[in-house]
Amino acid sequence: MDLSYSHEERQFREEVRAFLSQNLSPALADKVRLGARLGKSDHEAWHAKLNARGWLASSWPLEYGGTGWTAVQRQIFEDELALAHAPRIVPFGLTMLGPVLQKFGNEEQKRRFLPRILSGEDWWCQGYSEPGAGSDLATLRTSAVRQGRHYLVNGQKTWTTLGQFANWIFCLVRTDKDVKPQAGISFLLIDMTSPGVSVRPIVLIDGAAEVNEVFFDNVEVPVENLVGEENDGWTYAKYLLTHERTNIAGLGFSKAGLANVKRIASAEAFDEGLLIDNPHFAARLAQVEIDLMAMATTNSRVIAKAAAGQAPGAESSMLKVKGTLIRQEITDLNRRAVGPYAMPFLPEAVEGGCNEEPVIPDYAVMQSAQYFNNRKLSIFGGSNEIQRTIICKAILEL
Amino acid sequence: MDLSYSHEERQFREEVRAFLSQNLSPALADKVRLGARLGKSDHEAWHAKLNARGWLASSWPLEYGGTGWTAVQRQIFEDELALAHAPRIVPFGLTMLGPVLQKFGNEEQKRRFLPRILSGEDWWCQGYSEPGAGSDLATLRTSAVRQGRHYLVNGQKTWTTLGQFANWIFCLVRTDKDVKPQAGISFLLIDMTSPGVSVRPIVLIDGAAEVNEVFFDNVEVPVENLVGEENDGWTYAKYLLTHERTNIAGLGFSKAGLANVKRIASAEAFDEGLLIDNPHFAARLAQVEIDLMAMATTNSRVIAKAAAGQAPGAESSMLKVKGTLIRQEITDLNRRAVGPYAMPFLPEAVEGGCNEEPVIPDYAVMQSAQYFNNRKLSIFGGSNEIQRTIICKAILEL
Amino acid sequence: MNFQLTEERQMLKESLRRFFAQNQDLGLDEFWKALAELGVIGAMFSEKQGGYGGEGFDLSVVFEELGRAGLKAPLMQSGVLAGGLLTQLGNDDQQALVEQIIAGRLQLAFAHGEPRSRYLLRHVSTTAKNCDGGFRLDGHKSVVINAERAKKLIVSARTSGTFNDAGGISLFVVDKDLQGLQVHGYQTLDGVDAAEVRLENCVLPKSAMLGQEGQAFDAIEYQVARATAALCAESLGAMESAKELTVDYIKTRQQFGVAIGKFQALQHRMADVLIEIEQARSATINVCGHLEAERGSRELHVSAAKNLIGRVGRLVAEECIQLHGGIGMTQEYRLGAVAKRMIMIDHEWGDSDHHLQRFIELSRG
Amino acid sequence: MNFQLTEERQMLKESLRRFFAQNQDLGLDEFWKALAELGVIGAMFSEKQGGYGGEGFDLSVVFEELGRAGLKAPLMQSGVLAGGLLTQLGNDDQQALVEQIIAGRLQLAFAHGEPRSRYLLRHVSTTAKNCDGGFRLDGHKSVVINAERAKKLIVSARTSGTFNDAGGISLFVVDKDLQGLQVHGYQTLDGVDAAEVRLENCVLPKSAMLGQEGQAFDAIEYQVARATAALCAESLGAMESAKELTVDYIKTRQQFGVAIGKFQALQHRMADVLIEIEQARSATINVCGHLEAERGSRELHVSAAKNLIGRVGRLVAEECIQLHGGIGMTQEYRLGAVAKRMIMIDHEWGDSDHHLQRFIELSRG
Repeated sequence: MDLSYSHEERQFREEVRAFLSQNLSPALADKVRLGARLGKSDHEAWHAKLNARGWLASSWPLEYGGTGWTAVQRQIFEDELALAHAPRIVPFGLTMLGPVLQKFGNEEQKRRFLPRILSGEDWWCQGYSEPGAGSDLATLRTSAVRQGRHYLVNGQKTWTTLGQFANWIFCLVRTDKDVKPQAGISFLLIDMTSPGVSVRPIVLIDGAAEVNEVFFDNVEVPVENLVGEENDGWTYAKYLLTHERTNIAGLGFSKAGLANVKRIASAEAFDEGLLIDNPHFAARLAQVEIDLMAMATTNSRVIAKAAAGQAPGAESSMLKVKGTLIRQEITDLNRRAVGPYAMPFLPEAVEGGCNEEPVIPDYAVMQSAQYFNNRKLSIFGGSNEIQRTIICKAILEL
Repeated sequence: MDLSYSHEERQFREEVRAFLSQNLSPALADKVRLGARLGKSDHEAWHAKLNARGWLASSWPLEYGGTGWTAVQRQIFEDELALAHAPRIVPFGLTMLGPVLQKFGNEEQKRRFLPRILSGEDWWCQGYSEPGAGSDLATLRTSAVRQGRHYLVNGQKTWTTLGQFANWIFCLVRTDKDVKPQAGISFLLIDMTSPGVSVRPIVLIDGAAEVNEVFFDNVEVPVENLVGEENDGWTYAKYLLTHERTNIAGLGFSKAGLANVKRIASAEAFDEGLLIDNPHFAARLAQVEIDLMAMATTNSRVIAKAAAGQAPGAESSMLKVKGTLIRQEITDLNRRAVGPYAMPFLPEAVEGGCNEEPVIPDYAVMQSAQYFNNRKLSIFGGSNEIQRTIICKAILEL
Repeated sequence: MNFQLTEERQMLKESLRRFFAQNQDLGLDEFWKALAELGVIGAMFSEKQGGYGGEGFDLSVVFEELGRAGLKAPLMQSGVLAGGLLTQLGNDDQQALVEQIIAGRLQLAFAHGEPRSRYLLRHVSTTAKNCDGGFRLDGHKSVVINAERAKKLIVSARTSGTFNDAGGISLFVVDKDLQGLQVHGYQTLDGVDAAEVRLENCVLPKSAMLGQEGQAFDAIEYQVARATAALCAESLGAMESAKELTVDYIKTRQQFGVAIGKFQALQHRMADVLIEIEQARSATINVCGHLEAERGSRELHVSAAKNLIGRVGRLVAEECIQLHGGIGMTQEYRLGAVAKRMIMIDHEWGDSDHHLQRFIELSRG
Repeated sequence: MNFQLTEERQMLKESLRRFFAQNQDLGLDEFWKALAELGVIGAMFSEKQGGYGGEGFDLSVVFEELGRAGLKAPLMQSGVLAGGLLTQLGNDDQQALVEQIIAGRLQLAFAHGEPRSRYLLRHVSTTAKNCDGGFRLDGHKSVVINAERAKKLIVSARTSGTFNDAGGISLFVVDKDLQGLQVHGYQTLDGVDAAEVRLENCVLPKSAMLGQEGQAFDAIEYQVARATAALCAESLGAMESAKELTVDYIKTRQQFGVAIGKFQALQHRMADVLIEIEQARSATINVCGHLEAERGSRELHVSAAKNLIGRVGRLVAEECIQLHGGIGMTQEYRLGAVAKRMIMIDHEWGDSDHHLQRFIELSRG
């Protein structure tokens, strides 16, 4: 056993830190740290900087313009970005579609789509969930009917994250209704500028417009946009879900969040001292820090196994559950830390441009919104209940 | 609304307190407080004192030698006994069989059995559970086959609490195998001195021999020991289970337990001060005290409803779950409070007779044993899982 | 013991439930008027004070229904906090304002908390210094609910002592248009109007003082106790709403061909939610029933109840959102409003951590 | 990073698992002999010390298997605590005892805790006073594990300072038959031999001192860190056992016609148990991997791990008993032994509360 990074890994970490100090502007990092909602241009500018350094596609092989990094390097990279409060890399093109195309796409598709993901020309979003069909694909209803050189697509997708910024969507569609539910599904790439595609934002509980409904009304999709074989889409979708989950625990985000709690609790007054010195608050903080220290090692163990060629199966589910619980506990601590200032909701105060003296401390304005927004962590991407069921079946064989 | 006891109720409480100060010996109260295991004679002597005062059968009507008390009076009585560390009243004859006989027994049975419960001549135990049949009566297998003026009983009961002291057992037995599982069950009274009855102790995790297996090997039971109608036993059993659950929350035990934690934490050193002044321990203590304050009111609300003639249905289940969780949390606090002295296990040190200087503080010697023993609270008498299911069905209609 | 509502309160409860259900979309001003007409504002005050209620269980009936309906009303500020302080400490002129409140003609706000006071009631740094026979106020009051709509504020300020003393705190009735008083308004996450109030060189006549100089702490603590009881009831109403929505939802939402309410793991979690809501109801009864007890007992129940409500509110909000899944995360769906209200209530007059520590201190006597 | 055991440790682990499974009923003396023959005692010490291990992961491999098998061995006392102190501080004569330990010919005990010390290592009231060129010891040492079987005790006593100082603590190697030394033996709830040790007027020669006068605290803290790492591993092994027993049980036990392991509410609780055991494994790895780090980092990991192990141990013990139902409450069934061990481990060298507070203090540096 050896719990420390190798010399090369530590060097790599220094490289990442140097890159961040030169390329991540304090203004952008502040926005992320304070929980501001980023605009499309914020994301695009950050992606462009990473791409210029060749670091945007951290999980792609070199031949497609990726980094060729080991799993440990990717974890270091993700940790450092999160700790520096860099914007998260928007994953739909880079860590979801990219690997699917690389494995199952044809040459033409790879040539056509992969470079445009890196360049930022295409912004992808994900079309899996439908109203009434979350984890249960049996009820997937968006249909694609082959008509000559086109599929005619009708139906609706929902919870499409950042779909308002996207020009392409990868979708699971039903191409055969007469077979077992999972057998008749195909994986289709749809240009969102096609006639018949419309996007409607869903405002979330914290006022954020980050997810959307996407409607398809007689949309014609060229057959060359089919990935792999017709009716084999579920295979590709599963690959996408189980592949690339090294960061499923959200370790970097939790570390950054915890650092933020400490920063806030060291600024907040408590009676005649500071909140950080209050034994009850300190106990809450220490408890989650201890959990996080252990989870970091659990995460490394899973990565090490993956690096040794063992696919992390249900272990991803364990990391997902524990990781989201820890992240949510941290957002709860942040809301507690700011006291009565958890009530005001002032997103405009941290979205830049405001030169006035802040009405309330800038670190406080988004804490309750973030607390509510992060409830999604245990719901989207396979709810924690689904993950527990996977654990029971796969590991405990119950 | 009025949260306080009436003048009469307060007077009654004074009466109970006066009785306790005169009749409960400090030596016996100490044994209970310190968690010593009581012998048969301890119980019998205490029952006799209560019976002499007419207070043994607190839930029986006056005509059978009971008290005729209101539900509120019974709660006051139970609270005061627990707070004074009186031995608990052994419930099998008094609060389980008694009410069943009073409602469903024939005159001869009432005349024969009820007075002997009060006098202590008979010690009853309960024969419901069987190996492999806990909450699920479909698998109840102990059989009673009618042969002239006798039933021939064969089978096995288990988890029979204090069965080692009992001379009578009330049993659920299968009298008809060819009908729906619950329809073929009868309620039978069995003299444990009959040939073919044997009792084997089950030692529990804390070393206590309080539950038993009871075996029936061709035991002849006179037909006049059948309660009510043959094959109607499930009706009586349910009555027994839903009746007389005012004390299901164990409120008095929790109050006494909490007082005990405070006493111990005020005696235990912590660094240069006392444990009770340690903010982390104080927080644990306060948390459970706050929960208990609320549960006491929940308990009173259920009693008030019952007094107004509304049968407490699934509300008993809520009290059972929350009540046992609180009691268990308190035993956990007690074990924490004594620090490293939670390790020694010295039952003989508190079971009386030892005149030496105690090897370790007397309040410590049974804390871990009690912690483990009290795990049973959420298992026996309808596990907390069963109670949650009842709540879902009866109240939430899920 | 008796846990039945009086007939009057039962009737009030039922009429409020009907009215709130049918009038979800009233604007704040219309709603305030309607509350006056229904006599709801009067229910916050005793007969002697010109109302017909004013006890803990009057507050709880009204606020539980407000919480259940997810409605915002400045009732807490005008009817309980500021209104309560006026009745408790006011001279004749000041008492006269209460009639206007009950009639729905006057709204007030209570400006007490400060940027560094967190939840400590005695922590007042705003100063009131003698000047020319009156007082000059300077300071910053934070998260003052209803400040913009209020015509007058009741402001606490220190006439003596240091920032952490219970003694030396005084109250002033301040017109909103007073020179030197600045109000920076905003909304809270759950859509309530609040503001930062800054006082700079605000000069007041002596008559603006409410009660005795430097003696306001006890009254503040008492009125905050009443407000806390009302908040507990409001949160309880919100919990009941969240529970009903969730039970309805999991009965109808299908997954893998069955209603998700049939999944045992979800059922058992819902059972725990139900058990804890019953605890919250008991805690609310306890605090409402002890508002007129002696200070030690009253405040012990205040902190016990607010701690428990804070914990249970979090559990209910989180579990109900989780059991709903995605739909529970949307602004549009009714659950969000009550869930946010439960969490925001944790931040009014002390969160569960604050009241746990306060309970410990009070227990030591 | 590398989370693989070395080949040697992997082999040791496997051979221990086999041996322990086949030798559940050995008496303590036979078992101790067998451990020596298997070379297990030697695995507690480095090559320089006459063994062939001694690192954190050597301890964890052995203690995880002991915990899994639910076996008691005085290995912790002789092999880690007392043995470790001898190697760290001993003069040549004292070091020579280690060889006897490794050979299985000598058992020791470490008498450190006191009735009022709770879990604070620096809290020593037992005194060692100079007398006639030697020392006179007076005091009371509590819950001294293996005191009856040990031939010698290592006793901590204060040669200067007050009861709460880290400085001024000295160690002594004391023969059990020393005049004035009384041992009141008993068993712990999980069946381990322990005792209260009273020292009254115990006179020792100067040569009995282990290490420098008044300087023993650092060595004690370091050896307790090693013991804590071993305890974490032992608890982890016990957890794995409890989990396996429970999964097997709920797969076979039928209720209402199906295996109870098919009930979703139980499944999800079992999933949470599994997740937390993985956390416990990680915490154990963390502490074992930092035993040789600088003091601040080492002790931070000690307290983090012991806190987490204490919490998870309680969860696993309680959930596994609950999921078993009645059978889980019986003495006879194997679960009880491992469940009791998990809870008792919480009381050795600091429970989860103690280590949470210690973690907070250490974090502040």
